[in-house]
Formats: sequence, C-alpha cells, structure tokens
Amino acid sequence: MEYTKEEMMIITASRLLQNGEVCFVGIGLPSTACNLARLTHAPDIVLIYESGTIDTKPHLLPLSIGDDILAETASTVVSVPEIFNYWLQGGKVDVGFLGGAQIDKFGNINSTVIGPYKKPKVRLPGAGGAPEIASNAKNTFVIMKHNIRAFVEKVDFITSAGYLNGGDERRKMGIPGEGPQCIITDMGILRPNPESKEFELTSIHPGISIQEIKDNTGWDLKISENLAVTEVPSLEYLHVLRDLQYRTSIAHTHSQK
Amino acid sequence: MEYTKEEMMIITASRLLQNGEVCFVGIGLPSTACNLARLTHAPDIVLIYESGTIDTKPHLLPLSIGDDILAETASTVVSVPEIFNYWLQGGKVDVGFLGGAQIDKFGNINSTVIGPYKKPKVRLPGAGGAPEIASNAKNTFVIMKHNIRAFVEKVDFITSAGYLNGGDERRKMGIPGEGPQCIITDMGILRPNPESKEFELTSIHPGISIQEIKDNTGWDLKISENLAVTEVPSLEYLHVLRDLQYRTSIAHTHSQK
Amino acid sequence: MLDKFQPLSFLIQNHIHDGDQIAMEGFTHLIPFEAGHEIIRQGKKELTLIRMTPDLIYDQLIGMGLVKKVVFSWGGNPGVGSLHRLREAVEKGIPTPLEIEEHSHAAMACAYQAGASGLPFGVLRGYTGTDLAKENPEYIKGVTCPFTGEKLAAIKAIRPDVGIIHAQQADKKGNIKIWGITGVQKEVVYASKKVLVTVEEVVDELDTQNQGIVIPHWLVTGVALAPNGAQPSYAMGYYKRDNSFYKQWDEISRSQANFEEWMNVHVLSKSVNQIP
Amino acid sequence: MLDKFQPLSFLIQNHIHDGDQIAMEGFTHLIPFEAGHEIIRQGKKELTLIRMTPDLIYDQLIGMGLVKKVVFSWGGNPGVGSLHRLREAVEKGIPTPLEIEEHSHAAMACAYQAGASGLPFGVLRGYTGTDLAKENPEYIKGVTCPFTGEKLAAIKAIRPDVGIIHAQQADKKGNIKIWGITGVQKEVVYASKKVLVTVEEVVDELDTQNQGIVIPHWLVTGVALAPNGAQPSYAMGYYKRDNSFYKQWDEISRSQANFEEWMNVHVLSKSVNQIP
Repeated sequence: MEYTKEEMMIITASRLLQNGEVCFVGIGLPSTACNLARLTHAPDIVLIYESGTIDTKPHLLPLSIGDDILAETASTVVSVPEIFNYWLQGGKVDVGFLGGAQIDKFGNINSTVIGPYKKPKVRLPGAGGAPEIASNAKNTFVIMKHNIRAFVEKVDFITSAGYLNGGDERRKMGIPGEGPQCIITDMGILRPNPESKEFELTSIHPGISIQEIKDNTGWDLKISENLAVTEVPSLEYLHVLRDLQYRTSIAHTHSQK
Repeated sequence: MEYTKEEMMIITASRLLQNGEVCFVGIGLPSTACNLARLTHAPDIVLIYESGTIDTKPHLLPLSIGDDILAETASTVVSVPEIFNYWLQGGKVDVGFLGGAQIDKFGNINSTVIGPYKKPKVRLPGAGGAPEIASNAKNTFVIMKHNIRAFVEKVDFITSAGYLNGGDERRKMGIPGEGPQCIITDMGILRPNPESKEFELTSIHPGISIQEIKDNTGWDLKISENLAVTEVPSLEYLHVLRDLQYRTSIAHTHSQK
Repeated sequence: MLDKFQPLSFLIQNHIHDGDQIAMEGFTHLIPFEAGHEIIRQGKKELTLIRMTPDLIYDQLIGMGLVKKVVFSWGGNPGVGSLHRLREAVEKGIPTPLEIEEHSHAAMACAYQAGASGLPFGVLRGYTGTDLAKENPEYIKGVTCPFTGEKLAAIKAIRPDVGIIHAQQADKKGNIKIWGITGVQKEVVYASKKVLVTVEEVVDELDTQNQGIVIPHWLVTGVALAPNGAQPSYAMGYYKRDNSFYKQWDEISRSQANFEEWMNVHVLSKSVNQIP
Repeated sequence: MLDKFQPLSFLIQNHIHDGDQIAMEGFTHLIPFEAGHEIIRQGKKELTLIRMTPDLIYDQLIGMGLVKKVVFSWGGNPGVGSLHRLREAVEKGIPTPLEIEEHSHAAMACAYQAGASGLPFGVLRGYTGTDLAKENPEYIKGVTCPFTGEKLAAIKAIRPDVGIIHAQQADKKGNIKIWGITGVQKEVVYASKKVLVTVEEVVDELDTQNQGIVIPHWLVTGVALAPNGAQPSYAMGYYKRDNSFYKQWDEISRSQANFEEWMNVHVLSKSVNQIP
C-alpha cells in the first residue's frame, strides 16, 4: 500500500509513544500522532492538552487546543493555571510532544520570529505552552517536516530550550526535564549524540536518500554508525490514520453555526 | 424581656454588620453573630468560611468550620488555597470577624500560647486563618468575653496583628487592611483612638458599671468622652437567636452515626 | 432584573474608556466576540489588550486600528496559521504600529493568578535558556528561593482595568455559571478592577450541583444578555465551535482592504443585541 | 479490580515506614480516620505528621506516642476546645515530647500549593508584625518583589513522603471523585511522593457531570475500600459529621490513662475492614 511522506512521519512518531504514558500534546502534527497511538497500540495513553483537558479521547482531531470535543471526552477538565502549575511544572508529564517553525542542531526550537525580535521579518504566533513543556516534561519529542529553512545551524530565537549550546549546558542551567529525545521528520529520525547533544540521523525512512536529508538540513548532519531504516507503515496504522483525518476534515469543513 | 450577657454581646455584634457586606467568619461567637445578622436585618450579607464555602445560609450553626451544612447551603464551594489567595488576599473581603484567647490594648490577638512560645504554660490551638484575616480583610471586628486574663496590656504572643505598638505602625509595615474597628464584649464596645490606636470604651451595655469593665480589663482603660449606652436587645433578635441556638444544640447533641 | 443587567452597548459605553487595559478572556471556549464587536462599533481606542490567545477577536480589534499594545502568549489562528492583522501590525505597522508584551502560557497564567491573589508577582520554573527572558527583562525577572537558593522566574502580576468574559448562564442576581473549559476565566474576574460579563441565557436558578464554576454576583460590575455572543468560538451546551469559519478567516483577513470590507458588512453595520 | 486496589492493612504496611513524613488531609470533611487507625494498629512510629487541622485523628496518633513532629496551622477540636493529647505532649512531653512546626492556614495552604506546583517555596502577603514569623525564621522567610520592591512572606514547600486522603468514590481504574468541601485534597495528592486513598464506595463509572474534583488514577499509588472510613468526620452524600462525638472526645481525651483505655477498646482491638 502506498503512503505519503506525511503519513510516514505521523505513523513513525505515534509508534514511539508507549501505552500508559502521560503526554502533554501540542496541536497539529503532535495531536495527530498522539491520537493515532491511542487508537492503535497505546489505548491507555493519557493525552493532556493545555486547555486543561485531561485524559481526552476525541473521536476526531481537534482543530484548536480547546475544541469542545476535548472537553466532552476528558476524564476531567481543570483550569489553565492548574494544568501548567500542578501538571507540567509539578512533574506529572512523561512526554511533551511539540512542533515548531525552526529547530537547530541542539534541538532548540523557534516559534517566535524569523529575523530580529524587535524588527521581525516574519512574526510567528509565539511561545504558547512550548517553553515550559520543553523544560518541565520528563522527555520531549519533536515532530517537524524536514526542510532547509526549518532545520538550521542556529535558530533565530530560542523560544523553547533544547540543549542550548550542547554538551551539559542544559543540565547545568538547572532545567529539570531531560530534553528532546528525538526529532521525527518526514525523512527520518534524528536523535542527540549522548555527549555533544548534537542531533544525528539515526533512522532513515524507506525510499529517502541520505543526500536528500543532508540537502534539507541546515547543518552538517552527522549520520549514526547504527543508522536504521524506519519500519514501513502497516496497513492498520494507515487505515486508522486516514479514517481519523477523513472524519476530521468533514467535521471542520461544514460550518456548525 | 430578660437576656444574658452573652446574648447582649452577640446581638450587639450582629447589629454592627451591614446588609450586603462580604464577611469572612470565624467559628464560634463570630459565626453566631454573623448568622444572626443574616436572619434579621442583613438578609443579603455574604458569609464566607475558611473551608471554602461562599455565601452560605445555614439554618443552624455549624460546630466546625467545615460542617456539611455550610457546603450544602453555599452558593459555591472552592478549595482552601483559593479562599485564602483569591478571596482574602485578593482583597474581596469587607469584614473579617474574629475571636481570640487574648487581646491587648492595641488590638493584637493571641490564639497561640500563654507563656513563652518554646516553653508554653498553656498551648492554645494556634493561628488558623486569623493572621491573614486580620491583615487582609478591609476591616476587622473582634468579639470576646471581657475578663482580666483575656484583655491584657500586652499579649504574650502576637498571632494576629492589630495596631502592633499603636500609632501608624501597622500602616507603616504595609499591612493592607485597616485593622480592628471594634471589640464587642459582654460588657461594652471598645474602639481604637484615631491617633494612638489604643482601644477605649465607647459604648457600655445597660446594667454594667464602668468600674466593672475597668476591673475586667488588664490595662488602664480610657473612657470615651462620647460614651454611649448600648441599645437593649429587641425581642425579635432574642427570639431569632434563641431559636437558632436551640435548634443547633439539639442537632449537635444527638449522635448522627 | 436588577440594575446589574444592562444592554451590552450601555456596559461598553460606561465602563470602557480609551486607553484602558482590557482583558477579554476565554481559552478557545467562550470568547466574548459580541462584546469585542461592540467595542469596535463604539470605536474605543488606544487600548491595551490582554489575552493569552488573541484569536480572531483581537485580530479584528487590531485591524480596526484601535489597539496600542497587545499582551499575549500565543498569537495565532489555532490550527490554521497566522493572525494576519496582528502580524501585519507588528511587521509593518499596518494599520497602526502595535507594541507587544509577550509571555509563555505558563507565565501568563501565573501572572493572572498573581493578579487574582493580590500579589505583585508570580513565580514559575520556566524561561531558562530562552530568548523571551533575554529580550524582555522589564517584565521577566528572576527571584531566588530563600530556602534552596534556586533561581526561578518572576513575572509581573496582571491587573486589568476591565475584565470581560462570556459565560453560559447568569441567574437573576447576577451570579455567573461556566462549565466546560474554564481557562483563566476565574482568574481574570478576580484580577480585574471591573468585570463585565455577557451570557447566553438568564435562568431563574443556577444548577450548582452540576460541574462548573460559579462567579458570585458581587464580583460582577455588569451583565448583558448576548445569545450566541461567543460565536464563532463556542459555548458548551449551546453551540459548537465554527471551525469552518476559523479556516475562512485566514482568507478574509489576509489583506487589510478585504478585512475592512468584511468588518463593514458583518460588524460595523450591525447593531448589538439588546435585552428586550 | 486492578492491583491498585488492596486492603488498607496492606497499603499501610507496604507504603508507610517509621520516620516518614505523612500528610493525612481533609478539611473537616473526609478526614481519613480509618487509615489513621490502621497506622496506630501497625504501630508505625517516629512519624512527622502534616495536616492543617490535626483534629482528633492526630490527637490519637500523638497520644499513642507514634509522632515525633507535627506540622499544622490550627490544632484544636473544632468548636469544642483543645486537643488534649496534642496539648499535653507539647506542654509536658506526655507520652513523648513533640516537636512542632506551626503555620497560619493561608501560609500552609500556600506551602501545599508550592509543593503541588513543583516549586521550592510559596509567596504570600502575610505574617507581617506577628510573632510566628519571628519565632520560626527557619521556615518563614522573606522575599522581595523584583518589580515593586515589596517585601512578602516566603514559605517552604510541603512535599510529604506519603499523602493519604479519604474520598467518596473510586471507579474500577482507580480514578477518584470528591465533592463537597475539597479543602487541600487536590494539593496534597499532587505534592506527595506516594498517594494512598480510602473510599466509601467503588463504582462502575464516576459521574463527571456532577460537581466535584477528579483525581486521575495514575497519580494514585493504592486505593482501599473503607466504608465509613471518615467517621466521626463526614462524607458528603454518605453520612453526617458526628458533632456529638467531637464533643465527647473532650472528656475521653482529657487524661492519658482514660485515652489509652478508650483506644484499646475502640481502635486497637478492632481489625481493619477489608475488601471481601
């Protein structure tokens, strides 16, 4: 069965999530990957959105972080201060799942501006929950489409800390979470070198060449000695994902006024 | 109609409360006075207890600060951190109504220890909500039985700040609330001198002599030039109070296991 | 109905002044669109607008040139992309230059909590190593734990002149009930000097047995009936989020001219709903 | 039932150790008496007990000589008078000397919130001019607002080894539901390293439409069924507070000898209820 690069990315990301984990979920690709995991191998994964909806089980994907479907299917809904104080900062989140506009070789994420902060070339939406998800979740996963503008040597602006300038700088600064464990892209999986914390290619998706990935990465990407080839999406995952996205697109297209 | 000294004290206290005021209520005498006001001239007085019960309308007096009757008759019940943060510290309380074991001539209250703190002669229950009620309510009222052990020159321990050493010391220290406006006792009403903030006798209950009050006060009590005689309790207030206390005593005597 | 109940036009006219700091909250849910539209119709200006997620309503106020400064933590069209009016105001000063004060969600929620709690600042473990803290030292500072010596972030409390929220129900005394996602609705009410509320419905008695929060009437300055007052966002139990419109907004708002035309037809030429 | 459900005796035996810091909370409502009695029966000792209002249950643990230190903010028998066992332990060291760490309610609630929020300290405007702050500089300190220069009180976070609460209901996964006065139940759960819960009833499904708070199952270490487990305090919807017994306790607890006799008959000689 054929599949798109985006499907490959989402399914790969979903497969990295474990049943029972407590995930703080960003909207968009992270939300898609987390719900796919919940509908396949991880039925007891706990999804938390920053709108205060805890343990939600939406039957279609929310467009916004606070769609009614998240509240309706939650075990409980708490206030926004509570979700950030008691859950995220309180150390109750296993995995923070983020996207972003730019990421650099040390996993720092920019979702604020392209160009100088006070005189931006492109003003992006900004931080949202990302800085504290990136610092306070036990581990962070990042999902982003691979291209040369997004994967840069150094981000224009650090919205959310990865390993900063690499090595043990993150730990030395007292940031509690372990930091980004992997970047899942539409071309492969990048993981940090245990010493330098520079992200390296550890898995390549079938049909993608190393050169193609290097061409789409803004730093001199190192290739892991144990480079793996990512597993091809199974029929089951493709079916579940397409069904989810189809139902979602129907629901979001028709005005509900 | 005859009445006891305690009834005089409670009814006098209740008459000082205005309809519509938001009162943070201590258990015991303050709770009795506040509920009497609610059942007579101040039907829209808002009673808040530190258990998080807001706008409660109990038909009998609670024994504890968190009796079920307070929750059952509240407009809403919030958590204990919320009641102290958003309500009391947030400046939403007009009147804090307190009791205490000892009070001094500047309205400082002791509910902690008699004797030295580290080697107490009598260990009292302690602070509870009183210190922040005394400092963060816009005004404070105090209700206490008049006797020489309770009304002292200087309290053994300042649990809750009145005017500290008098004058403008309270204001200078940055305490936001105005401080104790009156002490209602079973013998009269004491109010602070506008300058010195020393409490003076401003109203005397009928049938009580000035000497009797002086004998029961541990400092050289000044008598206001405009000393008033407190109004005699009306039949209505006595009826409502006795009915309330009778129903309460029945309810608290029979085991509800 | 008591005096607390007034037409929305009256509440906005009497309680919102040019130059005010206004927080219109609602985390995706219960966004007070109708109140925002009335502010636009009345042309209140030089406003400082505070809101975690500016959403379409602040995009509209900004595009109409009524806003001097926006305080926010995520300024996009959720699930869709940019808020084009906000973005063009920041990037190019169209239609007028726009100051920004920018936070993370965690910090801004903390700042509201501090405001609600009567404290001058809030404390969080956040911002470490990020550029938001470096660029904005005037409102993101540090504080040291006097017990452990740990350095934490300190954020200035938010105390708006006027807080505006939309809620599902009010009773006749003006007690307010909200259920579903409550966001920072409670905090903005406690933190604000004045509080205006629009509601879907006025009921005889609130159902306090059901899940949700109650805002007691004496914290509320004024209440206006405004059915559908949160559309195109949603009011749980009344109507769903119009996700389709949120997507259309991307096109409507892309150019200033197109935006203004849409606003003329859909906002400026309409009049506010009033209590009969 | 999953492994999370265990007899109370098992939970206490496996999760409470001599010398632990334990917070058994419940603000007047839902006080975990049954769990406290099982700790007494198992003779866990050298305990540090944390609780805003020690109430009868800590009076009993203290009178049994199991407590090294108590952390509290109001140590009386509500509406009745003193807790005689606590008082005699502090005044005369009977049956053993008792260390105290003493707060105001506002400060202790703030310390629980800080613990729940993963912060090392909490901030409040309080204690100014009082002797509690002067006598206890090791746990009440000052902190200065970096924006206004105002000096505020700082209180060390509470992070108990074990938090114990009583709740009305659990579902079969171990999600917990509490309604009525919720006090600091939520905060103690979030702040504690391990969490034990006793419940009135195990139900198929929690009614999440009704007012109250839900504690998600993965925060809970173990759950034990304990009907009437909060008596003589109360469980809203199940039974009322036994105010009469609270009054009787004043007499029962007045002398150590009388107290011990009562405990022998009413606690030590009984065995904990178990899941059938």
